[in-house]
Amino acid sequence: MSLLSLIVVTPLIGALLILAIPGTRTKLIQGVALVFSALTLLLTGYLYAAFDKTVVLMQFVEKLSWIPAFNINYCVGVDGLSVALVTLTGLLTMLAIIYSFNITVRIKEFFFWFLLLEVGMLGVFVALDFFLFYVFWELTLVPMYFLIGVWGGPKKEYAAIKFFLFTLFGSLLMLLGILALYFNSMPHTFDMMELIKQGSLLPRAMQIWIFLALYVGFAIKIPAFPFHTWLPLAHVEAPTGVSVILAGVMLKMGTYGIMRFSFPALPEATKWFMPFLIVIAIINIVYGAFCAMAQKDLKKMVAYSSVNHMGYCMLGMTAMSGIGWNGAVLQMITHGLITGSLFFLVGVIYDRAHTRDIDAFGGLAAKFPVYAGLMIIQVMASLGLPGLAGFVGEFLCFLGAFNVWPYYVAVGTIGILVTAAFFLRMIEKVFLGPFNEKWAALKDIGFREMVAIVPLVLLTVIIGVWPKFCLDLIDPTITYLVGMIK
Amino acid sequence: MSNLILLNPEIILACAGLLILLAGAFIGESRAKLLFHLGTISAAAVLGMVVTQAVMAAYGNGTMWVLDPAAQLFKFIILLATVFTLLLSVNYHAIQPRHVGTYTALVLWASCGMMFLSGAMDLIYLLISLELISISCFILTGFEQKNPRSAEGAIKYFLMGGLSTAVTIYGISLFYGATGTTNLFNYVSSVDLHFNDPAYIMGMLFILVGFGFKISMVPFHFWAPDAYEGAPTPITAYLSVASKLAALGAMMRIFASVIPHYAISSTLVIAVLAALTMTVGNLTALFQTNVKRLLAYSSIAQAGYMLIGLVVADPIGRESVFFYALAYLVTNMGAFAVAMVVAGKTGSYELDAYDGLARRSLGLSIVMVMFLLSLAGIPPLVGFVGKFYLFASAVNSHTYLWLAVLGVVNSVVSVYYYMNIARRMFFSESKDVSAVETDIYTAGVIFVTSAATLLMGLLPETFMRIVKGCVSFHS
Amino acid sequence: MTLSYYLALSGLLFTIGLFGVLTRRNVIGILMSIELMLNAANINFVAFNRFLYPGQYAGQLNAIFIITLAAAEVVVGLALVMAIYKNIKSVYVEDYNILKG
Amino acid sequence: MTETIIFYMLTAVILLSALGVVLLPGLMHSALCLGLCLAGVAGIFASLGSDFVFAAQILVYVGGIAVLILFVVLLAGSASDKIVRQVNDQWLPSLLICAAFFWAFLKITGYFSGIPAAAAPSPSVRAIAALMLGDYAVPFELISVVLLASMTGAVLFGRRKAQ
Amino acid sequence: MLEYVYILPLLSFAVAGLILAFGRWLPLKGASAGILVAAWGFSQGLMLFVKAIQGTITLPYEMSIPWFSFGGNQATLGVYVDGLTIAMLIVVTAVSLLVQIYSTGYMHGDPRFKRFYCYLSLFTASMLGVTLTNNMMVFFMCWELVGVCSYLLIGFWFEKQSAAYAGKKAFITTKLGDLGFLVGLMVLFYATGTFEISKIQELAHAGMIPAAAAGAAGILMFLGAAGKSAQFPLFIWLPDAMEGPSPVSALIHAATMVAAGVYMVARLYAVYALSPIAMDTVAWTGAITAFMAASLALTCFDLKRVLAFSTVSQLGYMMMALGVGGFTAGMFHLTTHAYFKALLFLAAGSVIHAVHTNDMREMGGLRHKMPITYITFLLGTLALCGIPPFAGYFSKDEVLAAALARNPVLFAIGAMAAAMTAFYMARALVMTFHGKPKDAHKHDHAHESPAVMTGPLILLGAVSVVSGFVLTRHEMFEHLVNFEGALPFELHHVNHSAVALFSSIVAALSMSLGVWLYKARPDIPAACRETFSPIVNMLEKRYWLDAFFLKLVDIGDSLSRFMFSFDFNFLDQIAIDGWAWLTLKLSKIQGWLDDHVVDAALNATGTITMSAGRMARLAQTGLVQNYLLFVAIAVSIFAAIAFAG
Repeated sequence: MSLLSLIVVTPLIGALLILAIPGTRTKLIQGVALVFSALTLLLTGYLYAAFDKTVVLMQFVEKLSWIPAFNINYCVGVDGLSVALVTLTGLLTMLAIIYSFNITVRIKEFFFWFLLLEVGMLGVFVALDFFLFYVFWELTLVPMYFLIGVWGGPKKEYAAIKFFLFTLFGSLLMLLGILALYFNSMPHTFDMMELIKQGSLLPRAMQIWIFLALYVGFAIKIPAFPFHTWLPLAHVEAPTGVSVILAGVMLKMGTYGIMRFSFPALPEATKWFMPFLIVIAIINIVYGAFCAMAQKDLKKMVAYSSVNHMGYCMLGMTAMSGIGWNGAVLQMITHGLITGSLFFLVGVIYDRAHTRDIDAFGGLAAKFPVYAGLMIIQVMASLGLPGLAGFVGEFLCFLGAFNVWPYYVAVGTIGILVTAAFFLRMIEKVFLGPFNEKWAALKDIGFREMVAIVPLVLLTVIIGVWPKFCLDLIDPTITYLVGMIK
Repeated sequence: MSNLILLNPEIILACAGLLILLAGAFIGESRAKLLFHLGTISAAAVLGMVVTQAVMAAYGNGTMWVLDPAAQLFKFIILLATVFTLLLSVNYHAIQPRHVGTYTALVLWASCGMMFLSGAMDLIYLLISLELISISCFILTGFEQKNPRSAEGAIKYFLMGGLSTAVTIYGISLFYGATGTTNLFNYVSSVDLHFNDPAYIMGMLFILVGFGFKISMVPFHFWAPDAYEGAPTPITAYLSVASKLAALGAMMRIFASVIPHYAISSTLVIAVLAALTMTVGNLTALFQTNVKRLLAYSSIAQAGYMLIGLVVADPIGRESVFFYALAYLVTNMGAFAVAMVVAGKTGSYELDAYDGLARRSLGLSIVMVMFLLSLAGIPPLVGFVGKFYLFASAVNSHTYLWLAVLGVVNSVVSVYYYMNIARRMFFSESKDVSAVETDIYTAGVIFVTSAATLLMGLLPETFMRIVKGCVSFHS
Repeated sequence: MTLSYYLALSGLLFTIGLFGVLTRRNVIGILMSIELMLNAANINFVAFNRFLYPGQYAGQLNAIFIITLAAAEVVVGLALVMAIYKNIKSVYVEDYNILKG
Repeated sequence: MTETIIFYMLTAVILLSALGVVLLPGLMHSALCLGLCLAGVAGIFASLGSDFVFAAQILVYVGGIAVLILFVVLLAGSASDKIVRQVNDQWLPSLLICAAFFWAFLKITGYFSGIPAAAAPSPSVRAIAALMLGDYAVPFELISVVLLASMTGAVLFGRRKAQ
Repeated sequence: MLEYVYILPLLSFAVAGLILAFGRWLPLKGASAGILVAAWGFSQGLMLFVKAIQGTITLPYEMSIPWFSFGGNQATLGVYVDGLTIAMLIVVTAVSLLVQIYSTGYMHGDPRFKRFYCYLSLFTASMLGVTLTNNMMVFFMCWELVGVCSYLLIGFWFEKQSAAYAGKKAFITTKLGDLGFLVGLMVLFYATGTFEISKIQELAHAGMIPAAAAGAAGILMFLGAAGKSAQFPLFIWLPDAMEGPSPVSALIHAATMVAAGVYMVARLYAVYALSPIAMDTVAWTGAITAFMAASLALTCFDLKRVLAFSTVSQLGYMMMALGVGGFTAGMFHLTTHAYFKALLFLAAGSVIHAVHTNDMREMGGLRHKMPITYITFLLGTLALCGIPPFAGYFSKDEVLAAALARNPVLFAIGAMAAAMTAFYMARALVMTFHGKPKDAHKHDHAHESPAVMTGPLILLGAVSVVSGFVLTRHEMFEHLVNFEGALPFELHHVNHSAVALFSSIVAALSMSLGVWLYKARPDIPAACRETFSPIVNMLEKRYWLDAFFLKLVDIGDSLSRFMFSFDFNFLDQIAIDGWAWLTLKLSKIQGWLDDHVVDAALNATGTITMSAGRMARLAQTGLVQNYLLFVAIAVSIFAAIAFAG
């Protein structure tokens, strides 16, 4: 069994193990969940270390015949694009699990679904066979449904089913696209690398149709306007740990899919689609930011800011150049770190105050200096403050896209301003000003929460100052991918 | 005539039914369960025979019937469903001990009819098999004599069945008039002659009605929800699986194999009906509050999906139907089994019976979610592979891509009501928190079907190969 | 007499039977109407056999099979009518409407 | 000529009694009409020279089914039948549908128009018997299972004291 | 020496972290560490300056390490040192050092004393980054960091709502400008293919950058400078920024950060020099700013705001100087202004520290109570007004001379601004230190500040007096900071002495007028306020610029609400509620309507589906003859299809 399979299987073993433990032994269940997620993280860390950054081709490839009738293989492998996301997934899942130790009801089920979710996410990022990719892609759906539906907020059931239906619709269309690709390849294959080679030979109209089918599937995950309406609801209703995963990893699956496959395999369609994509990206950026500005609910604000940030990501993709794509990938990773930690932080305050209404607070900085400090750092990172992780990705996205779409990019900068505006307003209302005595009894951030949040903050700073250790991983792969389209 | 040996399984099954009927008259009520066991064993034995035949590649044909891999596949499916049904019936409360013999015999005869049906190469032969199925199923549906729902379901089933049989027979008579034969062996050579013959066209359409009724194709599906709801639950499962799949198999034989594809002026009609079937089934299912009824509508929709492959009718289309039939067999059986267990505990088939089931029995809930997701077509379960196969055939055909798109939309709709059950199990609370026990027979069925649901989803290759081997009808 | 006369007769009989099935309130009436339709088919079989395929006997044989099937069906049908009559004291099909929706 | 007269007479009997089956309010009358109608059909069979079918029709249908129905009517019928309306609300659409059907049948009839009988009918019993025990042996046996099943059902439901 | 200059910002960053983490165990709660580093930095700067003057080091010096690569491009981290850098370096380190020393007194006893020093160090580090960096990307990063420090420090006393608000305002206003900077930077990148300053300069000097691109980049980046350096129309944040502690105002909002915009323009002067339009934009914006801000200071009663407007006005001067081609003049003014404006702010801080108010109407007569503060403030005022031989005289003269050389109108505006400057500074001086105490209570409690505060004042006072004179000896400053490229326009010849004479006379007259009016005849200004009330009103409303930007914010707010309601009501609901309404109507036919269904029907397609489902369900009437009819209809349709064709 190769390293990648091991990475995917480890959480699965954990999940099954948890299923076997009686539900009353909560400590044990938590322990198992932590151990297996930590093990997965270690393995991904090892993957990161063992990964040869100078090689652009797929590494750690393992190919086993699975369904020869359809020429379907169990084929996994990673390149610079996926390695980063795999590591991110491992990290965020473990931190989310640590944070989720505050879950008190139905612990067994929670961690079972959570680890199962991790299997799906990791699988998506390592799969090299489109069928396998699709299976993992859908595998994330069900655990997420239950995680939102059981442990979520007041409108959890509605949020859960909406999420499920939206995503399923997209992914089934994607399935049709995949099938169309399959039947147009010679010999019929689901092998992504092979399809990428053959896709460009398809006639233009066919490429466009397939591209659109795939795009809808990916766009719903991203979520790109106008498919984003599931997102605020799902994010807000989900329990904290799940929101983190949702924003930190799941959204990346969409952009990852587009970059991994749609662009390189369907170059003609990509060129055709670019003018639309840039418009969508700009709408995401500006519209997402404005929507966030209107929010009174902290979590919803962060959720809409995700719409905005994924807009940057798409903006970077429209560049069709190494700069923009580097930015897009970096943005994926940093958004995972930053928004993930923001959801944690919002969770921290919600756990204490049981409200997320921005107007309900005031002056918390005086009382909770550590919490306020962490929050301000991450907010600054989110609004693209240089020196923190958000900036580099964002800047590269803008820089890359500017070459091709200068005027759109100029409009898109409004998003930066509005993001700054709503985040600062939030800080002003929540942390600054006179202290609201109503919250005098609250405690500052606790140890468990620190353990979950601080690594993300540190990484935010580290990547901000020294993006090399991320970009070195990505750059060769991206250059290669861009080369394929041109 | 020596070929009759190939029909041994059917003959033995019919005789077993007769014997069990007789035995029922002599065995005391307290030991009536023995009859179930006998029935199960004989069905299993016949299943063994069928498998043996398949393994030994014992194929052949008579004047009116044929034994080809496709027929064997469907016989296999039918017998498996029969075994499951009988196992589920063992502890079903509404079957009185004194009627167990009758019940078992009727199930076996119905299965026997289905087995004949799957090899039918003559319309009269086919008609008689259909009647055997229908008549047995009418009686089985109304088996809970004290239950007005059961009686009502049966009579509605019967009346719909009567009309459609009448129409079908009239269709066969027209077909006979147009072609001079009811035999499908001889028919092929002369198909071009009466391609535009109104009697032929009308005849085919009328015959389609008969099949449409059996597989509950819209708009001939109206009996299904009512009969399913009224029938004893094992019979509901049996109707939704065995009866439907057997008819589908025969339909495949006629509409997707025997008659050359180009010669079916009704392909477009079937395509439209397939679209209608999945859409109406799913949309109506959205509003059901009774699980049996919900599953009834869901199985209507499932028939719609399967018709995609029938419409496409090229080898991959046929394979996809065969595979989906297998998938549908295990999944739907399992779902009904769980529904039975829950109803056995709560005494209700209403959806609220599922409230908080996850708290009461997590394993059962997870298994049920698995079945539901498989029906909805979510990987890595077998339902997904089946749907994948079906959609693949549609995408491959280009002409019927729209059916695949519609299928996609419908799958999304279906998730809503499938997950609604899951929602109740996992998200809602119930007053009663006592654990739900499962008896050994039902547990066995649930275990086997759930294992198959998962394993066939993860490792479908073997089954795909089997299905590929079955794809060429003898004709 | 030519074939078309018989076919027309059969068609009319079928249509009358269908009308009965669709409109007769009494369940036994419906049963009888179905019998009419089956008979119509039988006329077809025999007529086709006689006029188009005189050498064969398949048509007649089919008619016999169908007569038998009709008998079986009627028996079951009447039994079911008895069964439901025990539960719902009515022979009018509109009254069988617990199951719907 | 005689043939024509017989045909028209039989047709009149069949159609009128069929209408009686469908339209007469009393179930009892309907059942009697059914018997008459079936007999008429038997006559058609006879006029077509199908002796065996004719016999079967008389024996099974007229002698069996019609009588059976009559019995049931006697058992389950009630006096109110004659007062209560026997036709439901959907007669108009039904009528239209039936008209459509008939229109379709006329097309078929038209397609087969003008085909005279080729040869005089010959006794068919022997030939049919040969077929039945030869090529049609399997369905022939199968039908016995059908009958068995229906009988079982009748017994099941027919018991006086169903528990 | 030069090789280690990169340590300066790194060390400052480190110290910021150190203070945050271990401040409570360090002497003076960590202030000592900050001061030490600043002192060392200052000494380094001074040494560099001396060596540069002596010519013992070769300039420019560049050193870099690879930072990260992106799509075939290499970003670097490094330092670029030339005369301009050294001039700025000294300003930054010197003011930072003095302010930090001063703050140990000013901030004494503040509960967040430690954090204050952490922020100051962070600021110093970022500012050093801006000064020293060799590439524009890092420049932009540090530029933004500086902005954040400013945000944090303005809102340092965040319990005060106004402080929190002012911090946010400052950040967002400068961010608005930074959007331009960002886009400009991208234009520049695609015009030159690099972010490195030396390469950009090389290309610019070689004329390899198209004039259009250079102009576009220049103007866009100038937007950023306008935000940071508080140029028209983005200067609105600076007066509000006075909510921060006075040392912060001195360091950030007088001497260093606000000068960063000017420094940026100077840094990329080669690019600006390619485009006359860009140059003119800079010059005219500067002139307008200088004039407007000076006029705004006339009516202001808040001591620090007067100084803030004055700062804005002086920054306008610097910009104007750069825009008219007076590269050296602008930077010279930047240098001298940094000292005397820091001095003024610190002195004002000292006053405020003593009387606990910013309002000049509550002060008065403080000169006896606070002699050192008074004298240093006076020195600063004289320097600012351009009275010879104080520092401002030298620099301002050069600016005005440069303006005259380019365009007499600019000169006229500049002169008017200079006159107003002298007037309002005289007014401030008189109202604060002369006359009778207006608020006896506050006056009684006022006392001279401690030595840690007066020390820096004295030092700065000395520098304000001599720096202009010293730096013009042997054209020392010009030798260090000059622009070698060609300007895009011709300059007129100007008689420097005449301009100097003229401007000092104007300043002196205007200042005397101010002193006389406010000391002898305070009734006249009051009467003027009455007579010219529309104008006064306009000035107090700050030319309605604040209202304008508030309106913008309002528009943004309503836009955001609109978009969200679109998102919530339309995309997610209305389309949906419309259907839900229809569905409701439909469902009235049947009595059942599951609450859950309505809820789920919040989805447009969902609702269509649902209503279709209801319709489909209607067919299942439960009446078997209906079913039969449906079947018959279906079959007849079949027949119709079969025979129609």
